[in-house]
Amino acid sequence: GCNSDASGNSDDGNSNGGSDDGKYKIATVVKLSGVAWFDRMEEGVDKFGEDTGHETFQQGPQQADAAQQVQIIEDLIAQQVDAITVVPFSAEALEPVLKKARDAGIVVISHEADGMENVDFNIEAFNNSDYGKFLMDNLAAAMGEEGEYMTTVGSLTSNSHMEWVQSAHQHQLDNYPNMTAVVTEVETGDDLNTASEKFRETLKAHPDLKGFQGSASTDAPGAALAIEELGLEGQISVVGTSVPSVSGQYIENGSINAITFWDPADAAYAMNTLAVMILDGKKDEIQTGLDLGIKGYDSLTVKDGKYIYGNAYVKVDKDNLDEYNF
Amino acid sequence: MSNPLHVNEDKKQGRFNLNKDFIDKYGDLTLLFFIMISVFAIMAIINPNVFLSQGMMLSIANQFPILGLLTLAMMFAMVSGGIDLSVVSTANLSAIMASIIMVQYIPADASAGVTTLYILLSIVCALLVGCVAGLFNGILVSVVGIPAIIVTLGTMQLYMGIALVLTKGKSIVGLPTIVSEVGAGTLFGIPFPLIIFIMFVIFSYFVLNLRDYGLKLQMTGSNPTASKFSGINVTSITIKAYVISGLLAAVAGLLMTAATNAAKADFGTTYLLQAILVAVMGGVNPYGGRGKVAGVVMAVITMQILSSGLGMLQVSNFFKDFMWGTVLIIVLLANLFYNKKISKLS
Amino acid sequence: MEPLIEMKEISKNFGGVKALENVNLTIYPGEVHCLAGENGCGKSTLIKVLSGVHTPDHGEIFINKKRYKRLHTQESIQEGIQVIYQDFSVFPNLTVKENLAMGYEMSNNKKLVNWKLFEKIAKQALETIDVDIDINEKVENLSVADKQLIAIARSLLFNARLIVMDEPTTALTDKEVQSLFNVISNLKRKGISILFVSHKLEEIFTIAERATILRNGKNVTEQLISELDTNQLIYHMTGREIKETTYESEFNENQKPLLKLKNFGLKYMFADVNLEIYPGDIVGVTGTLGSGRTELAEAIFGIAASDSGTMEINGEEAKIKNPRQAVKRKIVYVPEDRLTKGLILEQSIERNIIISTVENLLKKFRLISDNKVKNSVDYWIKNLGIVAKFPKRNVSVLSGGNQQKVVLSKWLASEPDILILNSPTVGVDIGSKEEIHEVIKEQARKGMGVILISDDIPELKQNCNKIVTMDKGKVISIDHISEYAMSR
Amino acid sequence: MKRILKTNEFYITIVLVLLIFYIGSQNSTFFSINNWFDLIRSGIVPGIFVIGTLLVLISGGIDVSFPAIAAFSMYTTTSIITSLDFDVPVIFAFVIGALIGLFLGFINSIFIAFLKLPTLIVTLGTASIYSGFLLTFIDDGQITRLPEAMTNLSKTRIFEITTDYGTIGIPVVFLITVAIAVLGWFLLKYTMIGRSIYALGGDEVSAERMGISSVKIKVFVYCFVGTLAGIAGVIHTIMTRNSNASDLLGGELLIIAAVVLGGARITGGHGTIYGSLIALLLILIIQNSLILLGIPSYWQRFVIGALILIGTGLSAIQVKRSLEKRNPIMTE
Ligand SMILES: Nc1ncnc2c1ncn2[C@@H]1O[C@H](COP(=O)(O)OP(=O)(O)OP(=O)(O)O)[C@@H](O)[C@H]1O
Ligand SMILES: Nc1ncnc2c1ncn2[C@@H]1O[C@H](COP(=O)(O)OP(=O)(O)OP(=O)(O)O)[C@@H](O)[C@H]1O
Ligand SMILES: [Mg+2]
Ligand SMILES: [Mg+2]
Repeated sequence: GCNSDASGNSDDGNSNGGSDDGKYKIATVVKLSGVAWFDRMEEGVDKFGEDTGHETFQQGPQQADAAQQVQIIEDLIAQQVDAITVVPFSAEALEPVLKKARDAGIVVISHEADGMENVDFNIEAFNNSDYGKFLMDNLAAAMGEEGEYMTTVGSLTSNSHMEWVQSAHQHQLDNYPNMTAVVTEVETGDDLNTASEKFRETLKAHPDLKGFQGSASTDAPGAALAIEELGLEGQISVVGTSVPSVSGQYIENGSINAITFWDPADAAYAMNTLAVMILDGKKDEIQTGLDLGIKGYDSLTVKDGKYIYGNAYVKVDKDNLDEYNF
Repeated sequence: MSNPLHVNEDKKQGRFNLNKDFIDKYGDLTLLFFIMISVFAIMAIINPNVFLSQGMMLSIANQFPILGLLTLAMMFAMVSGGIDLSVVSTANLSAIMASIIMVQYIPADASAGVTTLYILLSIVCALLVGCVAGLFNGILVSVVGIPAIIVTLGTMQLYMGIALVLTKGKSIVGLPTIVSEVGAGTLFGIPFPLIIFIMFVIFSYFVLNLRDYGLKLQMTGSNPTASKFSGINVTSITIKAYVISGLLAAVAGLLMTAATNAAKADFGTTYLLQAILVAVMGGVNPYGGRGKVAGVVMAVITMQILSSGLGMLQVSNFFKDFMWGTVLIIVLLANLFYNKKISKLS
Repeated sequence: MEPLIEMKEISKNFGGVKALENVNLTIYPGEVHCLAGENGCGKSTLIKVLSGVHTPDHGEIFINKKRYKRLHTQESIQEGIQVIYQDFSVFPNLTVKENLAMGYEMSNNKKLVNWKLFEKIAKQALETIDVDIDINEKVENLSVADKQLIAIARSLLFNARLIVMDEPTTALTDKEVQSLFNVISNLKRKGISILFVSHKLEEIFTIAERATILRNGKNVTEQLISELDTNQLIYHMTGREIKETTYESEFNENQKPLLKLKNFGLKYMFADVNLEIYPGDIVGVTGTLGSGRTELAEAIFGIAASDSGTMEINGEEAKIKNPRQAVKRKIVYVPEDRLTKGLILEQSIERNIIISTVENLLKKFRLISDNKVKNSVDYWIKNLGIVAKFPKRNVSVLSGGNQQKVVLSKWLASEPDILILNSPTVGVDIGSKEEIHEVIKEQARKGMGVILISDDIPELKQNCNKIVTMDKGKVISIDHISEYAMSR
Repeated sequence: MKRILKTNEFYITIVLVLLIFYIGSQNSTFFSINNWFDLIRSGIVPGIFVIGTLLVLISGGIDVSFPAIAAFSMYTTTSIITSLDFDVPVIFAFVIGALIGLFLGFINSIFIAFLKLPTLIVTLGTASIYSGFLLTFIDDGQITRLPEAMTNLSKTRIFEITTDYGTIGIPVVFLITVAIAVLGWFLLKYTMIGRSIYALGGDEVSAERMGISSVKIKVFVYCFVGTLAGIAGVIHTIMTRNSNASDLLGGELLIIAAVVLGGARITGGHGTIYGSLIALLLILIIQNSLILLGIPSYWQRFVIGALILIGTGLSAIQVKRSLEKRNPIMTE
């Protein structure tokens, strides 16, 4: 984790509250502290700070709790930050407080919250339904395009998770007639152990289960853990969004076929870049085709002047596992 | 009287005549007040131009009312000699009731007036749900005779369970915009949530310190048996305490909805332990019988200053936990030695 | 002969209360020594100092010449001192066999439990006082008497050098008392000393050889029982010649009773109680602990409502299901257990006084009127001579007597017709005891009906005009005081 | 014998049996071996927590800090061992974890036994101190590559059977839970310390008079619980094969509920290992059978809440009844 860094540079940081020296104070608020995904995101936040000299830092609740996220943002407004980039735990719950932030003249960029109201921009690493289809294609390939499968989400209130599994399911109905979804949208609460136990239960209820598609970074490894213990490697295909650090060991031993993800560090970097652009008054430059100079964010799509999509998803399997270190 | 016993008793007390009554009345409060001021001072010194800004004050004022109300709810249960672990569940359940009404029953083309009417209706329902939840707790505690901690542990699950079943775990959204506008609004520059909080602080103060009910409640909390032998209707007193607790929780729930413009079964789960912690800090006796509204108010403000201040220093939220726990233990020890002193005096 | 125990200059204070002041006690091997004195004179406290439960503020203890500034419970046990506590001190959640054997096995510092052995020990312990109780029953399901018997049996297990018995017979029947006395004489023959505490003079004269008498926390005298007669003993205990003053109701009996019980009963507890209380009556109720006196009183007051028979208040039938109804009907009750039932120790003197009348002390919006409260509190403090300089302080700082007066004023403030007192002078110093008696009589003269429950026969003889004797839940006699005096 | 009919253990067992047959009748896979293996598996860590909590409740206290202690020892142990550049046998992991737990438990006992502060409040405070300290000053991340020794242990299983879906077995760490359960049972039933804990919970004053040192016993109890929590933490890491500093937190209340359901009384002095474990099994079955029953998982809390209330309610009424019949003066 990088919290130590965050609190480290804080002392000199917050003393110059405003943006008088042309340097901005940009806060990134994440769903939850202390999970690999957002630790990686924090690396991006810090890197942006080092590269540009702006004061950037990341905060997040110690338990996944919307009310906590609201409080954190309340405090950030009070600290007169220049911009807030946020990954909402539950998008709707943040609308009022983010409205307050914008009324206070703070630039707000959100991520993983497609369709959010009170933001300058929401940026997705990709178009969620495309990503869902991509996941399904991978699962289908692994399953030989036939058999029973299940899908999970971190929480029923996470819009992007829902979009992925729903579009994946639709995609399967349209293109893979021999596959059937036995249960969908099983909630795992972003907890590895829960994911594992939910998978075991489903397997009991549906012994012919052949595929698993996870959404939270802990879902796929959870299933893989169970599969390995049951010695079912290769018989049940597992794909899902995750990070190499958590899933690596299972990719190696074959209990996970492939994980897909986007690099949260890049996403954070992109959000911060956008925030600075707006603060510098370059808002109108944010158009379809814009290149943020970040891999996967080099040709953005902008819908309704507000919703931005990159094409930043990567697929990791046995072959390219060693390319990633988070 | 001729009895030597009493003579030297008089001497003993005579010596502490002056400070005695003051200590009896305000001793613990002064301690708290001191702590509150020093925390404020520290934060102000560390970073005046941010911490002392109007924005920071507003943010603080916006945040502590919810926890404050939940703590008051906790206080009533604790004073009655029990505890209420179901406050947050109750809050969410009530909020969800209100939201369901607002989302499902308000006709799309409703005029502002009609909408307001529905909103009032939903608020009433929410408060009712809170009271019923409290009533159920109270009956299980004082009629069936299950220990309060177990009862409310169960109802905590039960109420959240009901909320989950009602919402299938999803959060209810799409509330009329007025709700969040009011929630974020101010009256004479005072944030709306704070106004509500002040209202119920006054309410609680009256109930606990001024009305005969409050006296009986505290007596019951100290020693239910003796209270029964003094002709107090312990059962109804206790039940009422939990109903009030439920009511205050419901209000907190409504404020949460106003702040988030949504209702969900597991909003604010982190508040539960905080509420107990703040209550104890505020001088509520965990064994029952004692509790001062003023103490609770100071404690919750202290904690909010601490938390917002630490946020300003960009420390991780985990460090806040650490600080909260530390402060609680410090207060416990302070009270301990303070009480030792008192008993020495007598 | 060398003394076994010597306690010298022992002093002990509890908050405001001086329980012991420079008390001396000497016990020789193989003697039955009686510790006598009125309620609250410090007997139990002295015993608890000897057993290491209380640390003396001052003084020293010699056991076989070995000097202790303070004893720890373990040391005391190791020195062969066993105590039968007044409150039995048993474990309700454990079985009889465990209650009996555990302490013994511990003193042999066993680390493991051998249940077979436990049973053997338990059985043998119960045999020594030949009673039979199911050793596998949990103690919480036993009667008071059985608990006391267990406390006794437990103490006999140890090869003790001194067994202290703090009012060991309060709950026992004559038969059980007899077998206890047999046990005592056996112990004596074995050279084991007994320290015997009791209020029952006949017991003292049957069993004890020497007596140390305390009054008000101080030594009065130490004498051979043979050199004492009843009156001297009472004189030493009370400091007064027992003046044969008796109380007579000044009301004539041909008016209707305040309270009338017909075949009044409560399942398992008491039955067929017929009793009439007239204005001016002070009716004494006595009997062993566990005779159902408390249950009767508590049934009248509605703590555990009676389930058979009828009750008439001022001629009209009444059902009282809870204390509140009782208080409404102007019946009030001073429980025997002042510290846990009579007072709310963690609350102020003031609050304890006004609690039952707070409804009358309100101003508008039902707010409590500080003035009215102050007036009422001041009135009662003055009227009953309660010594409480700071009414806002916890009632627990008061001495036993003043505490009891607080309980009284709580009820007198509600102007009752019927006042029931259960052992009101237990743990109360002589001065206050007198005053409390005076208050009671004064109220009766004003036309109140009083029921006075007590073990203390002299107390009853001096303050009651009728005396009811109960046994095993039945009223066995109701005597006018004059007859009662003769019948005993 | 009528004494047995009076106990909670009896009722809870009945309920359990009924529930088992109901679920089984709805979905026969419930009776399949691997379902039971899964139940056992999910009970390994909670099982240890339950034993510790039982001791605390019997002694008349309550402890909500054990998940924090577990998380603390778990994470610190793992990072210590990973930081060593040489391999150590897995036993070290348990020793270190246990020691850390012991230490944190001892801190609790300072406030509870020596300063006589209220147990619930103290452990609330220390809980947030422990987890706050861990996540702030040590690390808030997760260790996903466990040391060799630990990973290997997590792959060792007993009773391996190959069924139509995969070879199933029980993680070997289950034996630790069993051992601890047996130890706890023996401690409570056959040692003086164990009985002293009951005595203390039953009547502290009498216990002191009998020469039991309440301070010593309390220190023992809270240290014991801490140690168990430490071990449980290490087991959790091994089983999930990654060490997440913010795992486990928040599980305390359900554990306490299980123990009370099993017949322990919050007022102290009562409770048995058997009852607590049965009650835990009951809760686990409910948690793990909803999918089998085709009940959406959002019913789970409701069911568990209701169960707690009904279970404890019944026994509360029991107690009331027996109190009324208490020490009769007359025989009728
Ligand atoms: N723990 C205590 N705290 C405060 N006061 C106490 C305590 N124990 C005893 N006292 C007081 O000390 C005095 C002596 O009490 P003690 O029990 O020794 O009297 P006693 O001679 O045993 O009376 P009894 O014959 O009723 O048993 C009483 O006034 C009692 O109220
Ligand atoms: N089961 C019990 N275990 C321990 N103490 C008890 C028990 N039952 C009663 N006591 C105590 O003994 C006292 C007397 O018990 P009980 O009411 O049965 O007899 P009683 O006839 O009222 O005798 P007394 O009025 O002298 O107490 C009670 O007030 C209570 O303090
Ligand atoms: Mg005594
Ligand atoms: Mg009695």
